Amino acid sequence: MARILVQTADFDTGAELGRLTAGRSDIGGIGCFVGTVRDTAAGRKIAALTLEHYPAMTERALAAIAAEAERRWELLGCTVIHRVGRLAPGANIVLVLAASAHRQAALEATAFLIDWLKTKAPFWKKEELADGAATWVEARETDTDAAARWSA
Amino acid sequence: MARILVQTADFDTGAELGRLTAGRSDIGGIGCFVGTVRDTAAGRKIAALTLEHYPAMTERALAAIAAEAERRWELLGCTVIHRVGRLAPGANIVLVLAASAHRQAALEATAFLIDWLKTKAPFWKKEELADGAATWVEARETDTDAAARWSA
Amino acid sequence: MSDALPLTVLYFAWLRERTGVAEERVVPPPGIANVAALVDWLAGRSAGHAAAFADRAVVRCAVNQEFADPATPLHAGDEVAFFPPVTGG
Amino acid sequence: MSDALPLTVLYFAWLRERTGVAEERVVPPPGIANVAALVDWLAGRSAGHAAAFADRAVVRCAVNQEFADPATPLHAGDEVAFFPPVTGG
Repeated sequence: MARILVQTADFDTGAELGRLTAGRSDIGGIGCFVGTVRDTAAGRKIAALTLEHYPAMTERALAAIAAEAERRWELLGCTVIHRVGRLAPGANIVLVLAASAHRQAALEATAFLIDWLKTKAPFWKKEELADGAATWVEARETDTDAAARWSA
Repeated sequence: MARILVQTADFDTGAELGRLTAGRSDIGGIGCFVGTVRDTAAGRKIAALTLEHYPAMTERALAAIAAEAERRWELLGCTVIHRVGRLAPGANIVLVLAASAHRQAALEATAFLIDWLKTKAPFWKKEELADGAATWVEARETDTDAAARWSA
Repeated sequence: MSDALPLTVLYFAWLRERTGVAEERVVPPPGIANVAALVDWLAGRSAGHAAAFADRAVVRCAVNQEFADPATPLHAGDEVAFFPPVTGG
Repeated sequence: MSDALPLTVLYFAWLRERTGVAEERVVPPPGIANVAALVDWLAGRSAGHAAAFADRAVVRCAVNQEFADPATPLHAGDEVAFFPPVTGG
């Protein structure tokens, strides 16, 4: 039921919201998160971010994460779009939408989806610094902690 | 700093997102909540919802709620738009956007803004049922509970 | 004993419907010094007012656009609003 | 002793860069029955492979597109992927 996309192209959040809610009047709230490329990381200027992924596994992992959200909350729709490739500062990286009859479910599912995606979907970020150096972003413990709070 | 609007007109979530992030590359995440009119309430079919408010107090109360969010989280922008007047099922009621360098702050601030708005901003909903009867919506204890968790 | 206070009183939602009034300017008699005393006095103005204030546990109040409680003191020129618990969002 | 297993091995992010290989088909010798044993054997294939697997605590694995651990058993034809902890979103 979830709409899952992995693409190099940008996404249009307004259009995705419209698609999720079109013709429906059973939805009470839609939670949304948009992740974007920041121009600094640990105080260093970022020229670009490159997102690599594991194509055969990615959509499957995202579908499993969305299915888990649909199991935990009564969702009326759910969208996950993740971009891959080289992205400039300010660009969109990821979109999560979760619609429900009730706002608490929509907001919690949105937070759950992005937390789990950050620790369970096979994407890797490489930062290009302004001076030309490039380094793979290291996983953050806070992301693991954020995902772990949903295990309880 | 927050953008606060109370209006009868619909809002355009995509355009508001664009306005919040235009020309910026210091944002890492934007949390968003859109509240919409459901066509049923307690099993009864709803023909329309009318939102009344206290004009002299409303924008002031919303600005105070946004200022509190900006005090609690490092936000890079914040938008609250609330519609008033008669709204049909499926229509937008409220939009909350919160942008931050970090996703956790953006998501928490979004949840905080809508929870506090539901208990501290002077809006009242009246439901028109399909049979013509009209009743004022009663405040829900779960909304008070949701707002109370931010007091800790 | 305090002086008489000219006040603007506003009613919203079902309090407006029960009183039949959206806004009224009143000058309560001397001694009406806080919100609780004002409510007692307003409730006697009409059957509609009495109905509006019949269950005071579900009536909320703002004085000069800030949430107030029964003990909030009143001053000449204050804008006092009565309404049910809010249900926006 | 188990038979030889023809496997497809994939490397992502800095594991791809260190091994210099995105994908390789390998037939490990008999006895390589799980992920841990495969890593031991792969680490001996080249200096780049040794560098990629130098710190196994930071290497994650998937078998047939599902997250796996060192004890996960392997079967002929499996697709085994090695990568660092994920950093998407």
